Amino acid sequence: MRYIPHTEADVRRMLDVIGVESVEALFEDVPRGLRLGRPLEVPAAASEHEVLRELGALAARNVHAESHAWFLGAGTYAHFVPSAIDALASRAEFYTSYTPYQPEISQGTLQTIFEWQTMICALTGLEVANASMYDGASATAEAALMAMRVTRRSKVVVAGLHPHYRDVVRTYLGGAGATIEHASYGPDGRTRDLASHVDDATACVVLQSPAFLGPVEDVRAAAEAAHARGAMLVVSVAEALSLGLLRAPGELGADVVCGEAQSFGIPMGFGGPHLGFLAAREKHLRQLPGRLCGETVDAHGKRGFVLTLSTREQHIRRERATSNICTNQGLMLLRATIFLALHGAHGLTALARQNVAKAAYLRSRVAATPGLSLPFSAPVFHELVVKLAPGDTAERALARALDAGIVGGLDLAPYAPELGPALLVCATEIATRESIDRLVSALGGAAS
Amino acid sequence: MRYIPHTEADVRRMLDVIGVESVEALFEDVPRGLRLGRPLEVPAAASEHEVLRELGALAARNVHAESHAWFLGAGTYAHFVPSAIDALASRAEFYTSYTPYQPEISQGTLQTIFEWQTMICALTGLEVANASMYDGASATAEAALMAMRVTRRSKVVVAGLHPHYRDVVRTYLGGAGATIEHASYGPDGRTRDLASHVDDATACVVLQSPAFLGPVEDVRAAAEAAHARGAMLVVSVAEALSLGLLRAPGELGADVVCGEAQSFGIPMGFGGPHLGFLAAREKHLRQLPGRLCGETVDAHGKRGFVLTLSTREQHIRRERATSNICTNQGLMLLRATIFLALHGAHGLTALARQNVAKAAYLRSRVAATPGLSLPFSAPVFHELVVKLAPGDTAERALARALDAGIVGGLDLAPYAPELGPALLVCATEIATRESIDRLVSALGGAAS
Amino acid sequence: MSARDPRANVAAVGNAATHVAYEEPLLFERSRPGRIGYSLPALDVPAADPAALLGADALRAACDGLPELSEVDVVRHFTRISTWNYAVDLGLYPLGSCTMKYNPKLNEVAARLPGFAQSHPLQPTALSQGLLQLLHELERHLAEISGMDAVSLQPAAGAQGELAGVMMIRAYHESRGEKRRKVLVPDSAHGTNPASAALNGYEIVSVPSGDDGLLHPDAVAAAMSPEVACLMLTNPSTLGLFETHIAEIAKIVHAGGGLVYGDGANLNALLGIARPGDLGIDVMHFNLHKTFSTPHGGGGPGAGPVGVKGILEPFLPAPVVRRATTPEGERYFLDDERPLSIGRLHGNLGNVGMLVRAYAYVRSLGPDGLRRCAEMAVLNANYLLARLRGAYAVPYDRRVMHECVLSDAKLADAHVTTMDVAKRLIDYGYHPPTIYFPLIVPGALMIEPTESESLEGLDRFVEALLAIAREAEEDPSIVRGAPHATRLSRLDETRAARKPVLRYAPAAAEAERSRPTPRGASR
Amino acid sequence: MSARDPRANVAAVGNAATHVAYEEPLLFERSRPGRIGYSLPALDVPAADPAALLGADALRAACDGLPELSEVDVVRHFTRISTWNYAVDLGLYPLGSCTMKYNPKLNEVAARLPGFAQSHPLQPTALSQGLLQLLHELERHLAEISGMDAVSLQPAAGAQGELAGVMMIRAYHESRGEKRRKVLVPDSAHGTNPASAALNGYEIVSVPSGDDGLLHPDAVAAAMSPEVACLMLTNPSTLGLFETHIAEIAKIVHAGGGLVYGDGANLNALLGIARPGDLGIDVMHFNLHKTFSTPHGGGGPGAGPVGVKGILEPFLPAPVVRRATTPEGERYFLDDERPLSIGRLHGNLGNVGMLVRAYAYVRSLGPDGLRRCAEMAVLNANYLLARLRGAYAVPYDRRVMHECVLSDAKLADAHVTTMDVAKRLIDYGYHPPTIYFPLIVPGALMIEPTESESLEGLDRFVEALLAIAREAEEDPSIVRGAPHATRLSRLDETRAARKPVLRYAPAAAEAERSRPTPRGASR
Ligand SMILES: Cc1ncc(COP(=O)(O)O)c(C=O)c1O
Ligand SMILES: Cc1ncc(COP(=O)(O)O)c(C=O)c1O
Repeated sequence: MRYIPHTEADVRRMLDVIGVESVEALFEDVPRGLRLGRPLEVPAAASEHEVLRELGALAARNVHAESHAWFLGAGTYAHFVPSAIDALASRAEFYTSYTPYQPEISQGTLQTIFEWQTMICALTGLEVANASMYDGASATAEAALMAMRVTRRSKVVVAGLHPHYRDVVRTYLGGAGATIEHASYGPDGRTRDLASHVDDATACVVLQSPAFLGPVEDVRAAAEAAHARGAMLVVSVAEALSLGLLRAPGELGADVVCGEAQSFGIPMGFGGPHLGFLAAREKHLRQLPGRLCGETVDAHGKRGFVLTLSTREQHIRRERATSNICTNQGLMLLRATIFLALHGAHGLTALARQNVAKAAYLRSRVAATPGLSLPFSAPVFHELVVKLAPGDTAERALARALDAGIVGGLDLAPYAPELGPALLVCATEIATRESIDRLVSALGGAAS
Repeated sequence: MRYIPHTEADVRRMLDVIGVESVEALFEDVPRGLRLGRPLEVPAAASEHEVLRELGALAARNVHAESHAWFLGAGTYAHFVPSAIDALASRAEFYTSYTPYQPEISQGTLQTIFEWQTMICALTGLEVANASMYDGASATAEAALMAMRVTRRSKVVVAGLHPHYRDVVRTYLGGAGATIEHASYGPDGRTRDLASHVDDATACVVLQSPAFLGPVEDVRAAAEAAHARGAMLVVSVAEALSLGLLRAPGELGADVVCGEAQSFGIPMGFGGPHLGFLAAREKHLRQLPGRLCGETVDAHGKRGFVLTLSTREQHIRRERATSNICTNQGLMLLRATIFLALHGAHGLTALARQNVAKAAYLRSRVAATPGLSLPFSAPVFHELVVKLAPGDTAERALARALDAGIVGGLDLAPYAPELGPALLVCATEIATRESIDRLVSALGGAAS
Repeated sequence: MSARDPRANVAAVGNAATHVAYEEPLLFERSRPGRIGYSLPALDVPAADPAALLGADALRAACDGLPELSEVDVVRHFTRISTWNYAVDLGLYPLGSCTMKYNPKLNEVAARLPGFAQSHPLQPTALSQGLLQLLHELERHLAEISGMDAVSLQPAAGAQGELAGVMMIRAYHESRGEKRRKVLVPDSAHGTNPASAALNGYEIVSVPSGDDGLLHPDAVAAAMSPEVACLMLTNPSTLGLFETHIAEIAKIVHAGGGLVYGDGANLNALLGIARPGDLGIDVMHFNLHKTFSTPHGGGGPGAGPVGVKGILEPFLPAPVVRRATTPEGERYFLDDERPLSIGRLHGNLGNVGMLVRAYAYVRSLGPDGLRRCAEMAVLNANYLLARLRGAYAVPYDRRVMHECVLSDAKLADAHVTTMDVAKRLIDYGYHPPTIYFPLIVPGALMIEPTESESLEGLDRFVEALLAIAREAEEDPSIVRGAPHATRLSRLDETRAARKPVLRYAPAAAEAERSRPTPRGASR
Repeated sequence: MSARDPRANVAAVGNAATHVAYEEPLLFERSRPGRIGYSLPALDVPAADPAALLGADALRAACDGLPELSEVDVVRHFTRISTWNYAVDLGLYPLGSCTMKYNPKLNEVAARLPGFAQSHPLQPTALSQGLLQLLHELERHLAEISGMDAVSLQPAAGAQGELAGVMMIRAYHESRGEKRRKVLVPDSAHGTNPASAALNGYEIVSVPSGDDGLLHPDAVAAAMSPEVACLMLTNPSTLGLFETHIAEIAKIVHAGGGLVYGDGANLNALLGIARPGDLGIDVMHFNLHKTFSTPHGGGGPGAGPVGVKGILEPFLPAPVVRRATTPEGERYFLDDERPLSIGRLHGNLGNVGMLVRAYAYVRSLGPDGLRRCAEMAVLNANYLLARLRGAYAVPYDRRVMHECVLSDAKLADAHVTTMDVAKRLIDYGYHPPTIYFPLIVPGALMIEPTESESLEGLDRFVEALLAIAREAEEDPSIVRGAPHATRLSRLDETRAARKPVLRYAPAAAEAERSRPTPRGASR
C-alpha cells in the first residue's frame, strides 16, 4: 500500500526491538472473543486511477454551478472564487497542519486567524470574534447559548431564520432547557411585532438579516425591542457578503453577530465544509465559544500570535467550557481571509452592489412578467420570493428552468406553504442578464 | 489592475524621487515618431471570472482523454498521472522560480535535477544526462548535432523515426550542412538494411525504438552497423516508458540515448510542454548540449548541488556553445522525477508490462476480427498498425469509433500512404478491456 | 560549533537546519489605499442605487478596517506566512490523539471535482444522485468498519458527533420515560466528552482510572446508578491502552439501564481488528480527519459522523440518506420524516468535502489496507516506546496501541519540563507531541506516530528525543531556552491571556511594539 | 546581537529571518527495497509474457538505480526540498533580463482545464476547434502587440525562437539566391544570440557598443557588408537602454540587403508604447515566460513564439494555424503545405500549456493593462536607479527602461565583489539580481524589478542594498562570507566543474562525504 512505508524487513526489525514474535502479538490486549476474525466487508482496494474514475462517474451525476446557470441560494451561494484562494489554501503548510497548539511552528495559521478575527470585527462592528464555528447554523445556536449564559435567561425569540438554522438552534438548545418562540413575517416580508415576543425571561432575539425569504430586516428596531427588556440581540447573517454593503449590525445595536461566510471564497460543496463566524462585544469575551488567537511577544520581544483564553474551552474547562467545539473550520477561515484580503475595503462593497443590481434586475423582470408576482415589498439583498402563476407548481416551473439549462431556485412548499406555489430565487454576480431573462421566461412559461 | 500594485500616490512619489514630471517622460528615449500613439487593438480586459468562462468554453470544444476512450498515441501518450505530481509541482517554490543560477537559494530545483540525471542514466544505461531538452524531437536533433561534433562527420542516417522528429532533425541540421539519409522498414515493420546506409562519412545512425510504427528495433544490430564504420548510434525513445521494460539502450551499444519523457507524469496538453531528455557516455561530456547539475560542497563541506560545466553553454561560450538552449523544461523534469520516484525500480516495469499486455490483447482482438489485419509481425511495446478492410477509409473508421465515444488512433495516410487505409493504434494501461473490444468492433464495423 | 551551540546535536541527527525565512507584516500593515486585488465583470444590468433600494441609513460606504492589497501582495503574504508552519507533508507530526497520518493527494483531487465542489445542498435530489449514493455508501462502509447498525454523516467534527451521540442517548431515555441526569466520564477522557455531555444538561461524574491506567469494572460499578444515562469511554484510551475490561464494563452499564458512548478518536488502532459495536458500544463518533486521512487544515474542517446500534437509529439526526429500488434502478433520497430524531445539527448534510475524501480513502485501502493501517500504527507506537523507555519515564508501561504516553519525571532533577522537551524538538525539525494530556499523567508527552512513518523516520525521531534527554543532563539551559531555530523564540502565552489583544488596531499595534518587553517573561 | 553578527542589519531591514528548515537526503538514499509509491489497476486482459513477445534478451527485470519509496516519502521529499528554493511568490526576484513578474493563479487554473491539458496534438482538427481558435487568436494578439504581420507559436523558448528567426533569414536570403555568411551581434547581446546564429552556420561579427552603452549607426555601418545576413539586436538592450538609433540602424542594415532580428526578451518595457515592427525589426521572438507572465518553472518550460514581417511569412515554421469561414461558421485548421517553410521546430505545435497561460494574461490585461505593465516596470527600474545611484557605480547612467545595470566598481577598495553582494542579498531575504552580465560591464549587477513590485517593496530592497554597501565599508568580511542565513553556505562551483559528479553513485557519495574538504576552497 503506497501510503504505508513498512517493508517486511522493517516489520521484522521493529518486532525484534519490541521483543514480540508477530504483529498479531501486539494486539494481545484485545480479548480474542472481541476480535473481528474476518476481513472487513468493504470493497477491495482500488488503484488511484480506478478511484478517480469511480468518483468522476459519481461526480458527473450531479448538476452543479458550472454545468447550469444558477439561481438557487437559500443559505448556500454561488459566487465566483478567485483562483488565488485555492492555490494558497492548497499549500501543504496550511492544509496538512493541525490546530496551532505549538505557536513557534504555527505562526502561519495563527497570523491568519488574527487577521480573520480583525476583519470579522470590522464587518460586524463588534470587538471580538472567534476563529470559526462549524457553520452558520451552529454558530447561531452557539450565539443563543452564549446569550443564555450571559443573561441567565432561557427564552429565545427567533425571527427571519433559515428553517435549517431554526432546526439546529432547536437541537442545540434542547439540552439547556430553553424555550424558543418564533416571530413571523408581516405583509412586506419583514419580521413584525417582534417586541410583543420579548419579555423579561427573554435571553435574546435571534434575527436573521437578510431574512430567509430575502428581506433586509430592521436591525435597529430589533435591538431596541430586545434591549428594552434586558435581552440581547443576536443578528445571524446567512449571507456574509451582505455585510459588504449593509451597515455593520454591531453599529445598529446587535450584541452578537454570527452567521455563514461560505460566500467568502468557499465552494458550495453540496453544503459543506462552510464557515460559521461569531463576534461579540468585549465585555462578553469570557462567554465566547470557540478558539481565539491573540497577540503576544516572544522571548526577544518580537510580535507573535498564540491561541489564548483557552480557559473558556473544553480542553481546560471541560464540562464548564463555553462550548464543546474543538476542531473547527480552520482551512475555510483561511480561504475567507484570502477572499477578504483580495477584495478589501472597496472590492467587497463593489461585489455586494453587483449582487444587489442583479437581484433588482431580476425583480424588475419578474414584476414585468405576466403570471409571476412578488409577494413582498421589503428591500432585499440578492434573494427574493417569486410567486408562480396560480395553477402552476414550483416543481413544474423548476423543470421548465432545468430544460433551459437553469437551476431556478428553491421550491418553498416545504418551508412556507402559506405562500402557495412560490420559489426563493437568488441572483448573484455570476448571473448574467441573459440568464436572468431566460430564467424569468421559463418561470413565467406556464402562462403561455 | 490587480497584478500591478501601484497606486496613484505611489506613482507620484516615485516620479518625485526620479525627478521627472510624468510617467510619459520616462519614455523620452523612445523617439516620438516611433511610438505607437494609440491603444493596442487587443480585446478590452476581462475580469477573472469572464476569462475563465471564455477559456472554459474554448476548452469544452476539444475532445480529450477524459471525455473519450483513448487510443491515439504517435509520440504523445495517454497515461495516468498520479495526483501527487500536480500537488508537488504546484508548489510556488518550484514553479515560480528561475533557472537555479544562485545555488544557495535554489537547492530544491538543483537536487531534483541531480536526481533526474541519475535516473535517466539508470534508464538509458549511460553515464551522463542533461537537465532536459525542449522535447523528444529537438533532443533527437541535438543528439545528431552532438554526434556530428564528436565525429566531425556530416552524414546522418535516420531509421524508424517519428515523421515529426524527422522534420525537426532536418530543420535543425539545415544550418550545419548535414546530409540525411532514411533507412526504411522491412516486411516485419523493423528497419532493414541499416548497414547499407552507413559509410565513413556517417556521423551517426539515429534509430527510434520503439519505432514510429510500433516495432521494437534491434538496437544491438544497429550499434554494430554504426560502430563498424566509426559512426555513433543515437537511440531515440519517443515513449520513455518503454525503458521500464526494455533493456537499456546504452547496454546494447547506443552512444547517445535521447527522447521524450512525456509519459512520466506529464499531461498530453495538446502536444506540449513535454520533456526531452538526452544521455551520453562520459567521454562525450564536453560535447553534451544543455544544462548539467553537479555535486559539490559548501564552505563548511556540506554537500550541495550547482549548475556546472557551463563552459559548454551559450552564456559563456556564445557562438562556440554546444547548443543555443537556455530556458529548458525544468518543471516537466520535476514532474517526471516525481513520477519515477513514485514508481521506482519495480513500479515502472510493472506499468510497462501492463502496457504490453493491453497492446497484446488489442493485437489479438484485431487478428480475430474479420476485415482488420496486422501488416507487421515485429514485436511492439504498446502501439501497432491496424490495416482496415479494403474499401474502408481511416476517416470513416475513426468516425465510427468516435460515435462509440472513442478516439481511435492515427490515420496513417499522411505518414505511410504505402500501407493503404491503416491506423496507428496505441493501448496504454488506461485502456480497459471493454474499451478495446468496443474499439476493435468499431474499426471492424465496415465489414458488417 | 561549540558544545554550547544549540545547533550542534541538531546537526548530528541530520533532520533539521536553519534557512533564510521571510518576515511578513499583517495584511493591514501591508495595505495601501487604492490597491486592488479583485476584478469584477462589467455590470450587464442597470446599475441599482442601493441607497434608494435599501435606505442610506442601512448602508456603509466601504468596509473600513479591511485592507487594500494587490493580488501579488496577497499571494506573497500567504505564501510567506505559510512557511512558518509545520505540516504533515514536511515530516513526522506526532501529536497524540490527533492521528496526523498522511493526507493523500488523490483525495484532494476527488473533492475538487466540480460535480462535488460546485453542487448545492438543496438542489433536487434527482439531480444529486451521485453525491447521495456516495454518502449512502460511506455510511455503509463506516457501519461495517465500526460494527454499528446505522451512521449519520452530519456532524462537522468529533465534538459535534459526541453532542449528537449524547443527544440520542438523552432522547432514548426520554422516549422510555426516563429522566437520567448523569454521565460517567473517565478521568483520562478528552475535554470534549464532558463538555458535550454538559451541553446536554448532564451532570458529569468522573470515573478514576486504575493504577494500570485502565478503566476497571469496579470503578464503573461504583459510579453506576439509575441516574446514569451513559458512560463515555475512549478505546483505545487516551493513554494508548486497549480497555481490556470493556465487555464487562459495558455489561455493568447496560445492566444499570445506561448506554455506552464510544469516543472513536482512536479508531485507527482497531481498523479491521476489532469493532466498537462488537465491544458493547451503543453509539460512537468517528473523526474522519484522524482515522480516515482527511487533512486537518490547521484546525479543521473535520467530519465527525456518528454511528449507532439499532435501538438508537430512530433518534439519528435528520434528514437521513436512503436508498430505494425503483423500476428505473436504485434511487437515493433524503428522509426527513423522522419523528423521534434529535433534529438537525448542521445547516446542510455535513462537511461533505471531507466525506468525499474519506470515501476515496476507504476505496483506496480496502479491507487489507485498513487493517494494515491499524497494524502498522500499533507497531510504530510500540517501537517508539521500546526505544524511548530508557530515557523517558513511562507512567503506564505496558503494551500500547496506536500511541504511547511518556512523561518528564526523569528530567525533573535537571529542571527540564515536558514543555521544554516539546520546544526543543522543534529545533530538531519535528512538531512536538501532544503535551500535558491526558491530565492524569503529570507532564505527559503523548506520541502518536501513525502508520505513515517509516522505520528510519522513527529512528531519526528517537535519536532526537534521546539527544534531548542527554542535553537535559549535560546542558539543560539549551533545552529550557528552546526553540532556537525558529523565527520566533518561545512565545509568552501568559501575557496573551492576561491582556488579550484579539484584533489589529493600528495605534495599539504601534504602542505595543515600542513598549519595552521584559526578557524571559515567558514561562 | 553584536555588530559582527551577520544577522544584525538583516533584522533592521525587516525582510528576512532564519527559521527551522529540513534536511533531506537524495531519493536514492531514502530508498528501501520493497517500498511502493504507486498503484495499478488489476489487469483486465490476459497477462502477456514480455519475454515471449519481445525476447528475454531485449528486456530488463527491473529498473535498477531507481529508488523504492512510498507516496508519503515522495511527497515529503519534494515538499522539503522545495523549501530550499526562492520564488516569485515569496518576494522580489530581480533577475535582470528575466522579467520575473507575478505569475497569475488564474493562468494555472486555465491551463489545467481537461479540454486543454488532456487533449492530443494529433486528434482531428475538427475535434480541437477550441484550442486552434485560442492559438490563432493569440497569434493575432502577439502580432498586434509587436507590430509584426504573422506569428508562429512553435518555438519552445526564446532561444528556439531565435533559431527559427535566423533560419527564416537564411531561407529568405537563399530564396533570393544569396549566400550571406555573417551575422552582426552587439557585444552586449545575450549568449543565445550568437549561439543561435552559429547553429545556422553563420560567422558572428561582434559590434561594439558606444561609450553611452548604445549601439551606434556608424559601428553598424562599419561592420555591414554584403556578407551580412542580419543584425541581431535587443531593444531595450541588455543594459536596459532604449536603442535610440534603432531606426537609422535598421535603415543601414536594410540598405545593405540585411535583415534585422529583434531579441524580444525585453519587450515588457515597450508594451503599448512602441512596437518592434514599427522600429524596423523584421523578425523577433517573444519570451512568453517573461513578458506574458507564464511561470519559469525553475528553468522552463517557456514559450518563444516568433513574429515576422510579411516578407518572411512564407518561411514560418510549418504547420501554421489558419482560419477559414465556412457555411457552418469559422473553422480552424493546420496548414502544412508551406513549400518555403523552414520546417518543423517542435514535435508538435509548441508548449501549448504556456500559450494558454499567455492568452489568459492578454485577456486579463487588455490594452490598458498591457501598457500599464510597461509604464510601471519602467517606473520601478528608474526608481531603483535613482535610489541606488549614490551607493553603487552606474556604468551607463542615463534614463533606463525596465532594468538598470550597476556594478561593483565602488566596492573594489573593500575587496567586495558583485558575487559577494549577490550572496549577501540572500541573507536579506532576496534573490540576487543577474550578475556579471552583460559582459561589457565588469562586475555587472543587472536589476529588473518588473511592474509587480510595490513602492514599499522596492524601498525595502533598496534598504538592503544600501545596508550591504555600508557593510562593505564597515565590515566587508560579513559580505564576503555571505550567505550566512542559508542551509548551505557558499557553494564551491569550481570544484563541481573540475571533478564533475553528475549522478548519484552510492559508493562515490560515501567516499565523497568522508573526504576532508578544504575550508574556503570556494571563491
Ligand atoms: C480523544 C478525543 N476525543 C474527541 C476529540 C474531539 O474531536 P474533534 O476535534 O474532531 O471535535 C478529540 C480531538 O482532538 C480527541 O482527541
Ligand atoms: C536577452 C535575452 N535573449 C534571449 C534569451 C533566451 O531566452 P530563453 O531562455 O527563453 O531561451 C534570454 C533569456 O534568458 C535573454 O535574457
